[in-house]
Amino acid sequence: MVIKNIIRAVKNIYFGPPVTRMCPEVPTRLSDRFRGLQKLDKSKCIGCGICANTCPNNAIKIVRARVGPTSDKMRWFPSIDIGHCLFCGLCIDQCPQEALSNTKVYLTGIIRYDHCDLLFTPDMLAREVDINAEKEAGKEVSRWTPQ
Amino acid sequence: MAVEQTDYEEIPGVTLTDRNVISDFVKKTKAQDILNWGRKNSLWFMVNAMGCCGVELLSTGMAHYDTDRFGIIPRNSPRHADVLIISGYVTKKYLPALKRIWEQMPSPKWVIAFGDCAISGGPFYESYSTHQNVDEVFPVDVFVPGCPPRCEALIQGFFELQKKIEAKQDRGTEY
Amino acid sequence: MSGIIDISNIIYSYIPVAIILVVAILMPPMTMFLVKTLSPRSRGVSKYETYEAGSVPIGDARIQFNVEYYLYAIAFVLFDIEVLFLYPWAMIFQGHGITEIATVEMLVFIFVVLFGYVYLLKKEALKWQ
Amino acid sequence: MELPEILFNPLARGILGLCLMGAIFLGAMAAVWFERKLSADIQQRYGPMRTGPHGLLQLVADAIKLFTKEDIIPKNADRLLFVAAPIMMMGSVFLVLVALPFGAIIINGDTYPIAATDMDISILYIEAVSAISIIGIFMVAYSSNNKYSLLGAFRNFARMIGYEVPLGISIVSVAIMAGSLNVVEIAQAQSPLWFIFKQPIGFIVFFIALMADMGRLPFDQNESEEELIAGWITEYTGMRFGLGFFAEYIHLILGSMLVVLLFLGGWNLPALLTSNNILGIILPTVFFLLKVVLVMLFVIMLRWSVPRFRIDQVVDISWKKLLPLAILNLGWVIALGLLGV
Amino acid sequence: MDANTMIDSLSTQFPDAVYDTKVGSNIRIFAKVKPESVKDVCTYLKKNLSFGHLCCEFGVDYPGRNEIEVVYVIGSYEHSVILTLKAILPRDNPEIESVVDVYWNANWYERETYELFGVKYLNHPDLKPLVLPEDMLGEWPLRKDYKGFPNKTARNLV
Amino acid sequence: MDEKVGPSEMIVHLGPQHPMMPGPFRLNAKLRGETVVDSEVEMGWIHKGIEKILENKTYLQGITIVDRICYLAALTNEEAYVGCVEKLADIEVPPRAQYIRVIMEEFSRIQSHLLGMGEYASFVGFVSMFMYTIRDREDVMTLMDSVTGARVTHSFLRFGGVKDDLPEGFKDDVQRVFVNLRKAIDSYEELFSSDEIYRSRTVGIGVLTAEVAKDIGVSGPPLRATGVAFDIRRDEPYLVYPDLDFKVCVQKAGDVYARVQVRLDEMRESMYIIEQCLDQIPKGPLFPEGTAYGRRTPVMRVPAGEVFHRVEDPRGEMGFYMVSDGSDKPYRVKIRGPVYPTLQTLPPLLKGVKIADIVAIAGSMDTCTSEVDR
Repeated sequence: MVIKNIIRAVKNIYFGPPVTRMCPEVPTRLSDRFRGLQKLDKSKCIGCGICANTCPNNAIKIVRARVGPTSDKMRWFPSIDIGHCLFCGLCIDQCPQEALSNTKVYLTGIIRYDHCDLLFTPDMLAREVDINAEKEAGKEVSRWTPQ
Repeated sequence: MAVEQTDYEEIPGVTLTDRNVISDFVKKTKAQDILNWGRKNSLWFMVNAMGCCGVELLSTGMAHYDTDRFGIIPRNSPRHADVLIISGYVTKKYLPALKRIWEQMPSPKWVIAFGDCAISGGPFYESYSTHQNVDEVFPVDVFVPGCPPRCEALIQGFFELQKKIEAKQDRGTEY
Repeated sequence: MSGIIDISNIIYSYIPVAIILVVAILMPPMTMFLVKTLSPRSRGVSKYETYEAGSVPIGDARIQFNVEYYLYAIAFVLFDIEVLFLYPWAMIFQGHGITEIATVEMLVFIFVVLFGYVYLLKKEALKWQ
Repeated sequence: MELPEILFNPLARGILGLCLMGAIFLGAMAAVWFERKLSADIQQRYGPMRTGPHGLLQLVADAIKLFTKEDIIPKNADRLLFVAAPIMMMGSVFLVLVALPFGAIIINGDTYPIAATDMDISILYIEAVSAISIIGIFMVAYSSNNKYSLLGAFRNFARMIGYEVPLGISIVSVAIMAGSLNVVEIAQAQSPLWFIFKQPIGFIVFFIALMADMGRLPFDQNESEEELIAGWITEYTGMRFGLGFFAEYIHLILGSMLVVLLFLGGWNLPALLTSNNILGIILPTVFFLLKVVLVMLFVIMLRWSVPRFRIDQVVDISWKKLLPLAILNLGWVIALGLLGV
Repeated sequence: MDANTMIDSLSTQFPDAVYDTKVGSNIRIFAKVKPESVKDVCTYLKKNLSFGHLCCEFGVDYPGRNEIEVVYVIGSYEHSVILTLKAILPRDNPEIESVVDVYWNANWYERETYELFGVKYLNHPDLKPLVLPEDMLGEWPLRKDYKGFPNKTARNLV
Repeated sequence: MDEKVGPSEMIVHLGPQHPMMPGPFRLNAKLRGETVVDSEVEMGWIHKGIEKILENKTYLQGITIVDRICYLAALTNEEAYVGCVEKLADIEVPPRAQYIRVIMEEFSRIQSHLLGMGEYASFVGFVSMFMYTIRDREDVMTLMDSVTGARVTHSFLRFGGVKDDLPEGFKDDVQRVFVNLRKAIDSYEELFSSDEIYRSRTVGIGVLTAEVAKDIGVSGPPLRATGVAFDIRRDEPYLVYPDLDFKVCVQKAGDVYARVQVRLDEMRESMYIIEQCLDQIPKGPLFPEGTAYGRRTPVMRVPAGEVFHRVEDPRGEMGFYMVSDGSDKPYRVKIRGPVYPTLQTLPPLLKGVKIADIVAIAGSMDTCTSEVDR
């Protein structure tokens, strides 16, 4: 009956507290296995290219980048096009050195106004360049891809 | 921008006011801030679930994420909508329909590319059937990567769009 | 006592109606004029075409109506007029000393109407197509 | 204490009517906000929160946005009708508003309703002008040359045709009982006992028919979003859509007021409460508006807690259930009249 | 009735049309059929062996052998045996009898095989493209020698 | 469908952008007044050529692609695909992995049914119901998220096992969610069976008879609602389903109401299965011991052969036909989706119904356009 439905609705007002997650302010509790933006450990990476080969979407390319933020030595590291990345975790599973790992970054760091900004260089993956600060600073940092 | 401007058809009795004195005045003064405040707080998006991301799009409007908090509500007709969310692969068959829908939306209007498929084609970027590089066809304002992105990411995408509108940097308006 | 306007002069009670009518008629065009001057315009090939869920519509929407609609509308008009006849009767039903006669008259009237109603029901003329 | 003479001037009443018009606009905005919040509560969400405290300014933002949206008139549309339709709808609701009292002031036992005008036959007038809005809806739909709109318009027509008759008969029953066609007098006639207790069947018939007239959820077939996109208003953009939308909500408020006036006793209070002049000025109106809000609450709750009928079921209910019930109620009222109750 | 008797019954009924029969396990049997008699075989399967459920129908392209196989995977609602029926067609002019009259849902499968492989179905009620736009007809994208694939026009930043 | 229209008839396109389904799909309906005279389904608006893409991916990469065939049943798609490869390469899955797979697939069935049911309720105008079912679905999604690490596209199964073990305290979480879910499902059932408006919209509408359904090749809940007890989990068991106790939910009527009722019952059955699994689940490795298969899957060369493997999807029979030529990529993969035939029932069912029933019937089929188009 219609009345029954109304009673249910009234019950919901009083006994059903809102279940909404207050998204932007209160960050959602993510599971430990959540697959967000990858993190690169430059000291472990040997530049073997297994991740690039295993990527189902060809989103990874091995490029030359500085070994550390202060060092001038260059080595081969993966760079990821987040606009292509499926976040499937295959590259992380297949990495023989466990140089790549999951993080829980999936919001402010990687939402962009421009498609070209979605390329994540090894420095950005290794968090040597702070993603948020880099974003505020402008395009120059983000486009910096040492080849 | 991406929509061809040359094919624009003049309808009798309709005058273009984009070079109007009044709108120029509005643009230059504080009035624009008020308008932008109204616009950014009532972004009605169009229901257009197109793939995996479409399911997350549905969930976003529901109780757990509740976009209504920001005044963002779904509308079915493009005539009432402000935001087109491309939430999936655009195939060669679907592109004309999507273009029609986009053109039939009244300005000011914005596009959010939600998910990898909309940004780059996602896992289907080399398919014989999908249309690549959607951002060359639609003036995309915000790219939300993920496959599919979580619902929070869409809300964050709307946030970024609001910031863009507030700063008068948005692309989809064609004032 | 509820008289706020002298009802005996019938014009008086319709002057506010006229004022509101003028405003109500003027308001939408004024609003739309303001909107026209303030709003931006977009460009698009199919902007002014009819919306049909993204498809190109086949044929015109202004089709010939079903004949059933007309039958239906006629039935409605008949009943509505019958209802209209009830209003003056309702006014004099009480307090004029003719309550019994009015009742009988009205019962006859309602019976006639009911007869037509049952006939329509039997004919299934009230079934929406 | 007497009211100043100027308030009885028809022109002054007209200006009062304009004020009421503004008030009803605010009321409609409040109603939309109220509906969004209430539906959110029912669905265990928050509803508008960010625009102003608890989203109170949400509707202002919406109005600003709609105001500066582009106005598109489709190529195949009938331009004249397309432009004229909002006038029809707005005109209809405002003409209804003229005759409806928004409350009353009781001074020294005399009742002065807060209304723009006072007519002998106001209930007949209300029924007549409120039907115009249906023509407005039909004009909207037919002019936009959209198939979804056309289907919505047909449904709207079918619904109107079905429900106008029971609505009329139940109003007649009320008129018989009150012995008047004046809304104010009908409201006054319920002084000791509300009509809902005297003719409960009549109330049910009237309420259902009015719900159908307002197009609220079990009966919102003309807009049914899932199959007809947005029904009759599919092609309307920006402020044109806004006008139609506002007209619907104003209709909702006016309908709730009509329910309160005809069946729920209007502003009538025990004489004890209104004997004081100050209380008499405030209380009846507050009481009346409170009842209106409660009726609206019920209507809105109903919308968010029931599914929608199919259009042929709606028509069936009207002709096969409501019409006999309405006639039964008429018989009941006549019987009461014969007994002199 | 188990898998062996089914396959025996089929090959005795159609000694000429059905060949290369094989029993994979007790729920999987395989057979090949001449293209011209596929409809008769299907009718027999449905009527007598209660193979009433066409799981799917599709093509496989073998450019090396210059053949296109049309594969019918036919199951049943009564028993759990699945028959894989294959018809081998020439690659340059693949034509086969439609089985829409026998299996209702073959309609879309055949339309799809037609637009993706170019297999022409005779006596099909409505043979037109199903999933691709009309102007892509004739490209036969699922054939192995399809030129438009992989499409490298997509912008990949890496 | 004939394009010619008679007097007072018109052709209306419902779609591709239409709230009727989560996915573009077009129904061309020829209407006479409100009544559907004839209708036709047009597909392919999101055809993405997965079958061709799979031919160009290695077996391992294919897992991520099959996830995206149907966004509501990603795990059962993976199961069908991985099962094919396991049959071809003759891999034995250890029992613990099998149990985890069953648990996750049943969760996937629950969330799919919850979404399907709620969406369907919103099609008959019951918007709040949609909110309630999605609210309960979010709890299930959180559970799945805690195991697989993603909400929709899981990439969870691997050849020979699963990627991760169940997390600590998973059983308690499941029990806590199930207490609420049981209550919620009971209240849905009560609501569906007691609401008169709802009943008048569903009982006797869109009746699909068993003969027609079998002829069209329907499977899953729409078929079981007609009284045919056809369930791959029982008829052609895979994983550990033979060891589990469950019944095939069947309704007789075959109308819209029965289809929703079947889904409600199936959710209860799924919960029962999950509880059994959690009780019975043995300790042990996640991957076959003594082989190279593991979380770091080796580059696989699958022996040549052909195999057809089918599983019970939330929507019916999901089958993969895989042809391997011995290389590291499949030679040809055919995906047999359950909705593909189900959608073909629409034109015959829709003849003579009202427009409002179109969405009710189409919604009750719980179709997934993405899977039809592939």
